[in-house]
Amino acid sequence: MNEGNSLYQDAIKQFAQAAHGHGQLAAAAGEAKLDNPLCGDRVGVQVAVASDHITAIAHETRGCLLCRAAASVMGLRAVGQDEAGIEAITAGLEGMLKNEAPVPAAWPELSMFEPARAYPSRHRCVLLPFRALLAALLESRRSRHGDI
Amino acid sequence: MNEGNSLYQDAIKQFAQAAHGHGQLAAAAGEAKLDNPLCGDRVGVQVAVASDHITAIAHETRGCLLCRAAASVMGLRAVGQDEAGIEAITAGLEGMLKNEAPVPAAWPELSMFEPARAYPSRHRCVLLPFRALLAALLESRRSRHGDI
Amino acid sequence: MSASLRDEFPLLAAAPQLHYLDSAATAQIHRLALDAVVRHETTRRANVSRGTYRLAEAADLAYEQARQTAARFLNANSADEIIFTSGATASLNLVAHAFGNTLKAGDRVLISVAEHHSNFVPWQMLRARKGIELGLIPVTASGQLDLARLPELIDRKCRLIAVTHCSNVTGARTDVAALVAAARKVGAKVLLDGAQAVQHGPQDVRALGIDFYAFSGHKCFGPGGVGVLWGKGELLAAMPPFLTGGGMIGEVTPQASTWAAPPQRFEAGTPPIAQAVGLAAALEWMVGQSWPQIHAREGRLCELLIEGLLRIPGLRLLGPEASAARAPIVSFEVAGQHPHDICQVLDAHNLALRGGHHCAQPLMAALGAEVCTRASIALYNDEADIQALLDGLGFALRELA
Amino acid sequence: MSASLRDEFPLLAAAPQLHYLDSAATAQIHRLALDAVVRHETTRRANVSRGTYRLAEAADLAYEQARQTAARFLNANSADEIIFTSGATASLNLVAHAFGNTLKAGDRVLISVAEHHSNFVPWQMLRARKGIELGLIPVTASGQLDLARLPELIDRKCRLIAVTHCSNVTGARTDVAALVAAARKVGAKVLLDGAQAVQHGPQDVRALGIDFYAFSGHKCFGPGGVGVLWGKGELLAAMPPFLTGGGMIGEVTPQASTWAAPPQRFEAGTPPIAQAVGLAAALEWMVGQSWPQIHAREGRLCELLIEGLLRIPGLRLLGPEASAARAPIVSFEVAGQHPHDICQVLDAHNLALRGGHHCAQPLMAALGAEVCTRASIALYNDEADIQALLDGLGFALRELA
Ligand SMILES: Cc1ncc(COP(=O)(O)O)c(C=O)c1O
Ligand SMILES: Cc1ncc(COP(=O)(O)O)c(C=O)c1O
Repeated sequence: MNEGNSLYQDAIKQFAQAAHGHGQLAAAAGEAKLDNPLCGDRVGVQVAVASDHITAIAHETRGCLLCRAAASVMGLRAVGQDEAGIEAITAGLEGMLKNEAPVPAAWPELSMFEPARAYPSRHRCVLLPFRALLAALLESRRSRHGDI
Repeated sequence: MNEGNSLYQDAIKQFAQAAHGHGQLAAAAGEAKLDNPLCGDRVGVQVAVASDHITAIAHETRGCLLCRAAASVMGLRAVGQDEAGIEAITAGLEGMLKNEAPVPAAWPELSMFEPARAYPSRHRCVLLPFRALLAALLESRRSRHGDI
Repeated sequence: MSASLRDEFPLLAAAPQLHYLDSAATAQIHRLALDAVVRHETTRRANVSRGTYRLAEAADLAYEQARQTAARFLNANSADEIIFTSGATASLNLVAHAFGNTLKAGDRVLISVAEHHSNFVPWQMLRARKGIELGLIPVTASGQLDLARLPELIDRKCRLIAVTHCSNVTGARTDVAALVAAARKVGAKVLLDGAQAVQHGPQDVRALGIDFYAFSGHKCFGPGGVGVLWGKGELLAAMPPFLTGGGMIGEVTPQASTWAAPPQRFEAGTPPIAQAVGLAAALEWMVGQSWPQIHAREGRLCELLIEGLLRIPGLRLLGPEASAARAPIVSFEVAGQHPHDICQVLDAHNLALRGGHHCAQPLMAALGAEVCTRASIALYNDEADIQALLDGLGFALRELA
Repeated sequence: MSASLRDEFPLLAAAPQLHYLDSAATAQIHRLALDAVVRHETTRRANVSRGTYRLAEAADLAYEQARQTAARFLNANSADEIIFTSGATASLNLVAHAFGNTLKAGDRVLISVAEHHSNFVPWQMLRARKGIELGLIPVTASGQLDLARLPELIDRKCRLIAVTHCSNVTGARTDVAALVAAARKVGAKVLLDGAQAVQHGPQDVRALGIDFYAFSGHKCFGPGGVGVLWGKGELLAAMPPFLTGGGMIGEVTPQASTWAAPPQRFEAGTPPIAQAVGLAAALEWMVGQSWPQIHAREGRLCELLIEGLLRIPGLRLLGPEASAARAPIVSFEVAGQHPHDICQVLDAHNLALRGGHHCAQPLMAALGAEVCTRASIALYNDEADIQALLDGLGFALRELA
């Protein structure tokens, strides 16, 4: 009956607490804010980019533990990735949550979200920071190339 | 099973056929058109009035047998009545249809509509000419007194 | 097949003597649709999109699966193109307001004389609100849209053609391919009012090549109180909301509000959840039926009826005589007899038919009729229903003479 | 009483372990309401107001009786003042459009900061459409409408005050008498959004002295997909239609259309017939209950809950502390804990509660909260539910710490 226990693993609480990457960049190549209109959660992401790769990331996240933990993993891991890499991670994470796909091998700490598979309404909490990052990367690409 | 039989008595068909009062007046003190928006039936009534009593009536009725028979009874009987009298007849007819009240004694031929009690959707067919007449009388009173 | 199909509809199963020939007004509900409503209300009832507890998740899942089922029924590109409304009328009003608000004075919307009031009056209202021009495609003597007149009616100012997929009075089917071709030439969008088409099988909006499709649940064996608007994703994305309130917003501040993405943008307030789930059960059942067989059968009954009617002296058939050109909806006038009286006597013979203008006054006027009697045939009807109607008409005309 | 009342709600009867504390989002359906829907669909299903056969007459009668029942539930003057809609949001949009279209630029509508988005955004849209002024009654620190501020907000340009009967977040009840008195002085009309009030008993719109009342069936133990708008007869008679289509017209010609009288004028298309009949069964049942007893009981549970909550460190109660000033809806924040996480753990303890902004972002902002957790109490709840919630919160806060 107490399925809630496994969802809130210590790893999630610790990542949320650590809030890796929390804050603002002095100069950002792209930034985006995304919110979940149904709960009012909101993630703002800024990225600096060089040669198509993320060189710095910062985020301001208002949300539940799952959202904050996901943002923290992103803050820790995103630097060095390009847009295709982040797309692959996001798709991998979504597949893990929705289709029982395995944990994306590149970012093993995402395994802490495996118990969230059972709670479809929470998937968007976990995915929100990644979607905000993708939006920020799109924005940075747009401003660099003047197109999509 | 064949309840329809009793509804379409010969009297109804004969009155509908006779169409007493069908036509137009040369000069009317009041007139009104009413329709049943759901079926497109329509009754137009004209009245001439002297000393608050109907001195002439004409109607143009487009509708089902019940509506035409009711208009025909009205065309035969309305002359000589005042507004209160028509109101009483209309209320009596409505009571007869909806509340099992007795046939209005003043107009005994309305008894031919007794079988329509069982068919609520048809009550408005029977009542439509009377309601149009009341509207015409109201109009005539308005134009005589410049008020309601 | 007839007996067994009929048995799947609880009302008909419980009334074996009833000849129900008014499915164009409301089709009877399929057992599975009713069961789905009851199951939802007794095991998964919660508000959608807002709760995280298991009951709410189950409600959410059921509701979103209903969206997917509706998308499959219409062969839509994506479930995000499916908006649940309260019915076809609400779907049509939604387009007339939300798409309508993207139009400007002088833009042209083309409808037809054959429209149900629900696809007629909303465009008159838009004309009054926005100063658009409203064009009317006339009908031929047999009630078919007179597409030969399209060239003079359509030009570059034409932004939308909104017409019925088939008439609720004559059953006449619209030549969608010709219409879409003409629309594409001038860049106009095409809306089909599918209210009458859906009870005759799943539709393929992509093959039709159209932009909007509207229908009601109660006319395709589902519950009342629910309908669908399908719209192409990019069109929906460009439209402002119509009804506003909970569930369709991004952010609300005293100054201004922002909107959620479609389909939520167009679903203000708590939607008809159990009804959508029930509708999905009906649509799912329909998708599983063998439609070539059903169509053959509906067509045969329609021909049988038309043949019988044409033998009645003084009877005038409205609409095409060839049953291939029409859905199995058959309306007629009898000289000197009012449809209400005819229907009343038919009722005494356990025949349920409707008489009146069928919410299509402009079409009635064009056909030179005030009112008519309509028999509409659905997949649960059989030859006994048709024979009973022909016999009943004989009785009625003798009784009313 | 509790056990037996709970047994009348099929979902709750089948889930004895469930602590359902989300009735403000959707109340559970009463057995009689569900039975009435099923009975209607299986014995009387037909379209209304258009057919003369017995089935159609039975459907018509049931639908019009539902209107009478709704009129009794609200103590309306006449059943003709009852409009069936698809829900409270649709009812509120109807007024914002139909009554709203009788307003002109510079007229003033007064709403409050405490409104649900469904009674907030439609007025913002009206402001954008018509150039009306939109005034906002602020709230006090405890979430009550700050009626002391009325004098500066209301003047002769004020045509309508449209506010909630009680808040869906704080439960705070509106002082209707004071509002109506102020409105009457300047000739403004008063609309109450009764969405949250109706599950706590029948209402008396005449005693309230108001002009419009809106609510949803799914929040008062009825089916989804149906709602009610009550309006004073003479006001409705003076309003143009909103949605248009079948059933609401007088005559349609290509040039123009005329309208039926209310209530039909405002019921375009096939209404939610079985849903209205189901709603009527719920309302009828409510009218037969002993409300002083139910209110005493709901109030006691509400106090018990508030007492328990106030003992939790770091917990902030939103809304009035005195339970007499509120409907039994209790929202709170816990420092450092997000409502979604709290609700998730509570769910594991079979507690159904909702966290979020509850479609009331302006109110949340005014109360200095982003999101909160809400427990709402209905007549089927009991002390075990409250105790389970207090225990569950203890578990949750330990688990999430
Ligand atoms: C062709 C057509 N369009 C629209 C409608 C309106 O459907 P509803 O009344 O379910 O909204 C109908 C049904 O009466 C119809 O036949
Ligand atoms: C105060 C209030 N008003 C309006 C609504 C809208 O009701 P519905 O979503 O049923 O249209 C709600 C329900 O969420 C509410 O709580």
